[in-house]
Amino acid sequence: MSEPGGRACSSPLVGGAAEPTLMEISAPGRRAWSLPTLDVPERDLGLPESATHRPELPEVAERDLVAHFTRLAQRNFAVDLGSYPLGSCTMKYNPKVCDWAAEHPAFRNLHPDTPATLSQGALAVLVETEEILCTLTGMTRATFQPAAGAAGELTGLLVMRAYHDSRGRHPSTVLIPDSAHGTNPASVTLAGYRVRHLPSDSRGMVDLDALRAAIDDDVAGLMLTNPNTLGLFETDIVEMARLVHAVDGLVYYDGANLNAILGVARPGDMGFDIVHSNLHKTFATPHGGGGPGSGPVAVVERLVEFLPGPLATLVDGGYDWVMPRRSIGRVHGNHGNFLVVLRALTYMRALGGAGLRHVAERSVLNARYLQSLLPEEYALAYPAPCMHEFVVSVAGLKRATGVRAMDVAKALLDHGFHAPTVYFPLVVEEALMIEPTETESPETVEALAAAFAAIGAQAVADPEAVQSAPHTTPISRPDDALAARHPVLTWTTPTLDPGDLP
Amino acid sequence: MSEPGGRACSSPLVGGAAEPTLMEISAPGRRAWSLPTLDVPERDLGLPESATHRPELPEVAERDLVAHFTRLAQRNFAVDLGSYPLGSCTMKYNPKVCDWAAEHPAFRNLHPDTPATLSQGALAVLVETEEILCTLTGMTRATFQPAAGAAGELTGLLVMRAYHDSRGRHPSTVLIPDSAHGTNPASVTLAGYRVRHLPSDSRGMVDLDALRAAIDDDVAGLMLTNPNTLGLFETDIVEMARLVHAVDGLVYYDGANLNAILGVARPGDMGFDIVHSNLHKTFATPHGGGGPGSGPVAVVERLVEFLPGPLATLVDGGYDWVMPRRSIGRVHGNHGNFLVVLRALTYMRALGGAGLRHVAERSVLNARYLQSLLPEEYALAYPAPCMHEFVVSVAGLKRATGVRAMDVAKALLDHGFHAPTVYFPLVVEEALMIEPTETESPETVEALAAAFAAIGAQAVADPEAVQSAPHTTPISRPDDALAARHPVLTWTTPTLDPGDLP
Amino acid sequence: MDFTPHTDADVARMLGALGLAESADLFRHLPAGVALAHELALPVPMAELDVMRHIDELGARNTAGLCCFAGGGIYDHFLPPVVRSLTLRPEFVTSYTPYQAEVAQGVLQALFEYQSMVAALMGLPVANASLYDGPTSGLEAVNIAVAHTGRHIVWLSRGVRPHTRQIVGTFARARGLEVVEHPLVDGRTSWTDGPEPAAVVFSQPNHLGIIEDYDAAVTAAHGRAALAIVEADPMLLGVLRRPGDAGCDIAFAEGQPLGNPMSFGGPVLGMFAVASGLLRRVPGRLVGETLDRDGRKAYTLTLRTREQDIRRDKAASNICTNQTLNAIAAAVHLAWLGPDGLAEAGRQSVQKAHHLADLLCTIPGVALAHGAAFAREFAITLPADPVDVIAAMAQRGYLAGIPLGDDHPDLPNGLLVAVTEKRTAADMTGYAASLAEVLHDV
Amino acid sequence: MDFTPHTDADVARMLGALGLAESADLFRHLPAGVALAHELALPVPMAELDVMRHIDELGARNTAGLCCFAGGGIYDHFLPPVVRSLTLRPEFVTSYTPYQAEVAQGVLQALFEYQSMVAALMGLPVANASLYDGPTSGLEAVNIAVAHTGRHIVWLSRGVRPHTRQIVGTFARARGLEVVEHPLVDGRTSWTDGPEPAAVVFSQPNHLGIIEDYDAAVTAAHGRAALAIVEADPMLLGVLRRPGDAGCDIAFAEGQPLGNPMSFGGPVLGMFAVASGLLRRVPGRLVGETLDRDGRKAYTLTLRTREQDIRRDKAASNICTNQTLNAIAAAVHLAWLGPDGLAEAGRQSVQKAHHLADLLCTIPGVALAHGAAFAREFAITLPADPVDVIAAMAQRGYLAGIPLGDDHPDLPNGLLVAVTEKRTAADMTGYAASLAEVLHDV
Ligand SMILES: Cc1ncc(COP(=O)(O)O)c(C=O)c1O
Ligand SMILES: Cc1ncc(COP(=O)(O)O)c(C=O)c1O
Repeated sequence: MSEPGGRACSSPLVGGAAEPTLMEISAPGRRAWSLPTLDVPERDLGLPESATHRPELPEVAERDLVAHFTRLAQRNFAVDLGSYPLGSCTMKYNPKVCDWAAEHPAFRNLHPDTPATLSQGALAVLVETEEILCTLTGMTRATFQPAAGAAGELTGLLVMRAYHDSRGRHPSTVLIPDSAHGTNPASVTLAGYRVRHLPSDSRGMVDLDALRAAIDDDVAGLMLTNPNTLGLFETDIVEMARLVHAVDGLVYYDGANLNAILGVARPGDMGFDIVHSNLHKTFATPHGGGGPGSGPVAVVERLVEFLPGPLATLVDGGYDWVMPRRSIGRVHGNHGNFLVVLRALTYMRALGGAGLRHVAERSVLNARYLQSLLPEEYALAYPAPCMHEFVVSVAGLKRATGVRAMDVAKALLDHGFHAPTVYFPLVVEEALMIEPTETESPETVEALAAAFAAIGAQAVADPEAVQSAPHTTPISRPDDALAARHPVLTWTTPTLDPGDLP
Repeated sequence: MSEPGGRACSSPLVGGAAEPTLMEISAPGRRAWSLPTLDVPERDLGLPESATHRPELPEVAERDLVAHFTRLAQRNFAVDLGSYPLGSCTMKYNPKVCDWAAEHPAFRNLHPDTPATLSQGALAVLVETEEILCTLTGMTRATFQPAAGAAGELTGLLVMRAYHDSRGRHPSTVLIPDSAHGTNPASVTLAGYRVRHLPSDSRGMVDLDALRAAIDDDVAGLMLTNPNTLGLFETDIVEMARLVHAVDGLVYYDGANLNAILGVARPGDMGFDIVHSNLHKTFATPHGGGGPGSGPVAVVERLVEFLPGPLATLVDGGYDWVMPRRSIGRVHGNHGNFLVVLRALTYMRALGGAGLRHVAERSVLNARYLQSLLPEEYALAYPAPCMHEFVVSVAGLKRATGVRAMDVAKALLDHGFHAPTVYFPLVVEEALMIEPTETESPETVEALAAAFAAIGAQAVADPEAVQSAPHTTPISRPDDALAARHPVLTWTTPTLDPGDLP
Repeated sequence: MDFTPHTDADVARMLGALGLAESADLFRHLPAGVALAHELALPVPMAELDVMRHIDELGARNTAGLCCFAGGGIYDHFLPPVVRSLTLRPEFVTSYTPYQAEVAQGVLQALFEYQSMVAALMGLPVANASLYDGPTSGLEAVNIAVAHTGRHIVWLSRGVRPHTRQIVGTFARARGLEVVEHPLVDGRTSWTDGPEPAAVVFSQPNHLGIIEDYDAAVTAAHGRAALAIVEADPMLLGVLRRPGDAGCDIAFAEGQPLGNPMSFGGPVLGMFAVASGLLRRVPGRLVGETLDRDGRKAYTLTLRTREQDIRRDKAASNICTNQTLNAIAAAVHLAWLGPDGLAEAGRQSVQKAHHLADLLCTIPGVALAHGAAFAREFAITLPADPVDVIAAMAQRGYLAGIPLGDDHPDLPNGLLVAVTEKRTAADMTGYAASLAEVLHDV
Repeated sequence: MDFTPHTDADVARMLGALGLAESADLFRHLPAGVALAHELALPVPMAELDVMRHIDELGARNTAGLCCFAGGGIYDHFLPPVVRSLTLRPEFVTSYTPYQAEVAQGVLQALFEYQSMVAALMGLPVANASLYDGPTSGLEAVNIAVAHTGRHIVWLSRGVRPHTRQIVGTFARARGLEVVEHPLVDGRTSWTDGPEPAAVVFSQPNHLGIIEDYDAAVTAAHGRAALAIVEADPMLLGVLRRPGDAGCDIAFAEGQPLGNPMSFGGPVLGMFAVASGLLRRVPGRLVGETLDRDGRKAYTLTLRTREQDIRRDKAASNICTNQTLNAIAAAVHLAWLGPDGLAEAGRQSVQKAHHLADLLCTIPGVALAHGAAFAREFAITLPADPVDVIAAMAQRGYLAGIPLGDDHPDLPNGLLVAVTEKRTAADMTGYAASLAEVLHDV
């Protein structure tokens, strides 16, 4: 092998050598950039605060820049390469026609401060998407400003707060099941509320008695995802909502799991007042390696006046920006992740009502089918019919072999699949949260089950082999403790060497 | 591992499992396609010759189609992944701005029979490119109909033939050096001529005496590439051309190696009458895994009237299609590989005169530099300063270790580089033809030299390791004899199994 | 701008290592008369943004967004974005011919699948990995027939696409082949007798859009021990009989409609399939399945002894670089369509063509040029010069079709009109209304 | 159409294996009142071609191709095609947050390089892997300051981008923070004294394009043991002082101009860098270098205990999904520019802005709103309502700028005009001429 990355020449296709950083392949004076020469008379402006240092950016030729990022891309797994059963993340296939839409010059090159009269198409995109979203969730209006789910949560909670303020009440706690995603409690705190956790009962659902006991005038609201993070539908939801409403609390729907109920059931009908959706999950917009997402927040009629604004609204025949009467104000610098919304609209219009219901049906079918194919090493955390995802515990396997959930996840990578979500929700010991999504074929689901079975068998036969997995990936398990102990966050920090290993 | 390709789920990123064919992942009734429903009244047309069989095409979902081709792409090396020193092929970096141009809707969606008055931009592209090409080669006019180099050769030879016909002469032989590329003799035969081979002399150039001896009235012309396929500049070219012209023969320039002399020397000044260029080499248009290319043919004034047509021509202020007076006729269904020409124009205009000369300077510099860095196992076939590429012989290495040129080429793949051209030209024993191109940095050239050195050393230390290379690629060496003995050219033929191995 | 990474320091360092002072020293061995003494008169270098502006300006000189009713081999079918996304993977775009199979399994398998699908499409056992385009594929087919039969006469239907006929002509003149053209009677070929040909060549449907009689052509060929060669419209192979099913020996096609935009006619691709007896005469590349040293399935270029780099002056074809990337695009599109999508696209094109034909025939002075059954393209006669009509229709946003007069003197005012599944009822109503106006004005 | 692979046969087989009869059985356990009894009133499914036509129609309702002189954080800089080509690699686009480092080295290393380049750009030691956008990054910065100082007052320059001020306001109301706005005097912030703040927040250049006095702001902060927080224009960091060099503790930026099209304002990205002392308060993801079990260099998400999924209700920020793909685009663009390209793009933008300002000030009734030095954006006062002027200018093909009146009552007819290196001398001459006409007409 030539040296790692072969100084901008070797390829992960062959041997998977590491890739040097851009700084390592940088050479003084080398360049990719070109700009037209200045075509106005230049003059000395003598501006204040002019630069004192030259930012140390890499200097590379376009050829090496391209090779670098092309090789980096080949060091990454993705939905386009294979199945990605990452629970709670809904890693479904992202249709290419949506990429086409997001590249559309009429939207891509549009400045956000273009007057509404000159950007009617863009406003129409927002209004059309809002209508579909509200129909699916049973809400009245929605804002697209939140850039992701967590931003949606905070926005929804600020709406909740504005609602209570408007009624002269100042309740201070928000109820959250112990199985909730981390962003929920974090958002609650940021919104100035206290979190009160609700335990799950033996069914893996919110313990109704515990909820009854927790309900009082200090309760601002309840935050819930349904199906919950165990993949179970909260069958008491209507009663739960009634209890919260009885003390004038609001019920918030975390839409991360909306995929399971599209066209089948609506948060609005369950009694929810505020609903955020993750377009980057349910509506097939790609995750982009971690973002951008889009977390629109939809609300019932009586909360519309508090929504962030302005909202694209039909005003005598044309679209215009309208600020809700008692808006909490802005939560994004512009109109949210607009091109992500455009992708979602493209997807929604392609599927239509029938296709959207198919999403729920097939995602639940795939999850149930996969669950039915798994051997007993993968014990269902709660024995109930799952929705679009399910959580198994390998606590038994761990006791028998020492092989943990993380080991199983890593071993799966060697089989050509992405790992499921591990150790979430926290209420399940050695949890594996598995979500096949509706875009995988039955054959893929069967191959996935076969891989789980093979790993289960190997865990018994040769636990060490599973504990040392993965073996065929570009790197083996990274030392996270070392990374935290010696943070190397930029290439100006000296890099680590094996001497730093414990 | 789950089964090969994991039935449309595993990824070559991890483990490099084979990929099933589309037919293997096909399932009856599965589909990616959608079309609007017919919006005109349907009727029974009772057409004759209607289908009797349903073509057995695969039936796959878009999700699996995307995963399939994405995984296939990851099983392929490419310029964008690393250095590709494939002699005679000029595998330089293909700028992304040229991709942008080739995607331009104004050209991409243009029908070839659009009247000239409605496609002035497209004709302008051809005229602009023709002017630059003629300036670089010293010719008068050019046709873009030939779709690749070989098509250019045949076209040029038909022009040669038309020229002789027009003078009532019917010479029958075309002279070609023994170092010529295979397409040269093949084209000569197709054009109805006989090939007469010229030996190379001790310098690796055409033997001038042999040429003198070969010259007679039956000589229609001489076909040559300069620098020749050994990477050497034919210094006697002016005299050679004089000799051929003396018997009213024409001199043909195979432009495969034009890269080395851009802006430095011109075929026209050397006495060439007909010049084909490979836009997919010299002018950075990508090879596309084997095509499309573009092999425009340019000629001197007295041959213009014989060119294929029509030619885009400036006719009082506008562009129009004009048929040369005594044209040999059409050689392509439309206007040639137009979008490839558009890419080339984009490249030519970006570089301009200065940049184009840089191409020659840097490509020769890189070749000379690489040659100077190679250890003595890689003996120069002919000790002379090379141009943009050079040919070494590992005959010595073979005698000493049994390691052949092909083994060295395969071993290079394990180092993350593409292999050089092997066993060409035929005049050199155990030939490796190496062309780094101008778009590789000195560091990459040095890494390439280091890899050659490492292989040379390994050949001595452990010849078997080199002879069994490559070891890190998706497959090891394929059995070509088996493929020829049992041709399996479609997926309807039963596939081979290890039992078929000798 | 250029794309060489070298800085001045790099160049100095490298020249120094070679004992040279300046770049010009690299070329000192060139003879005096040959090395350029002066700079060439070439355009100045441009920044990337300027180049893009220049290309935009050139593009703006084409009349934009004409609703396309022109065909003649190149058609405006619906191309789903997924075709572009997958075909333009840089690993496909920037690799060379897959000579090093160990690092080219991607291109090789894609071509193997392309070959398999083209064979299935044509109903023939073998297809190659693509040729330049439809018309030049016709020439390769004729070459096979000449070599296979040792005869020098070629029967060519007048209904074969004119460009194909011209290319065969160009080549026949050089090779001393005799081309006998067989006339059309009411738009269909009538095969009159004559000296024994190497091949009988026709198009299905023919250039006028009319459906030829397969059996007549195949009998004309086989009755004389000649090869039956057909140029097929690939988009119609879900609705019309496949060449193999009709007994043809060689089928070729302009493959553009599958996977490739119109591209002003190039790059497109030639699809080429033959009966098994002709396997070893197939021009161009063939990808075959084999096993690697470890017994794993692998793909490789095979039967290479047919090719120019080995056979040299004995080679039956000189093709080297072909249209691989276009073939991959065709493979992706074919897999996207599947058998049902292909049939539906063909069915809709044919239905819509007949709908438009009816609309146009209601216009005074406009009539179908022939009575014979057509598929998705048809010839009409106009009461005015088609060239003027096309210009006037363009003003109204339509590319009306292709004038037939040059190629068919019997149809001086003939216009060839093509319809694809992409044209809507509204497009066609608009086309008919505009044509009526235009004809009224002239 | 939908994108589920399942055929009816697949569904039947799978349901059968589960002992179910029909898809509806999958939802039988949903309570009666909850399971929908009726079909929702949603649009009908569309074929891909129809969807594309629909998006085209929507797009056509935007006024196309306006020559852009609007800025305010989102700018029309030159984006080389290579940025799009590399960023849109499906391996980047369709992967999730890189929690499984073994199969995510591509995204992780790209983000590590992004962090390194943003740190270099800001002149600060640490940058995170992106936040939602510039304005929301300002909110995260304020949160750090509040947590770090335990104070509840925030000094906000009136020159900070209005949307940033509004977002801080939205949040301050909920969290009971007191926001003290500091006025602009001739366009520059004057820091008046007052109770001790957690942070002093300003923009460089400010929303009116004017270059603020770094030392005044930093002294105002550090003199009161508050954090100095600056919103920087990333495209100017090759020509203006870097926040770190000026002593700022936190720098954030609207990163759109680097690598991302205007996109109607989203997705864009928030760039975020801090002084070393604040490392453990940084919101969002951080990629760190480490070693794998075999001692090879590897990248991984690090210092995760800061994040919501671990710290839950104690977390200082709730961000999870960020703008990774936009950050990768920024990294590619920054590497394409390098230090010299960045400086040149900034220099040209500034030079051209001053050129246009001069042209406009020759128009009767038009004047610069302030005397203070500006960079690449400036405020002018018009003799007419900017809203009407913008509408009239659009008719002539220009997006003239952004009206200032709503945010700056002292500038009722103020117009904010931005210039990038992409605008040509001709664009500017045309803009000035059109503005003169427009003002003459109104
Ligand atoms: C249940 C749940 N809630 C909220 C979120 C947060 O969404 P985002 O990452 O878009 O901020 C997620 C995302 O992982 C989730 O799974
Ligand atoms: C010297 C030489 N001549 C001719 C050709 C044929 O060109 P093409 O492959 O474009 O037909 C080549 C291509 O490899 C070549 O190297």
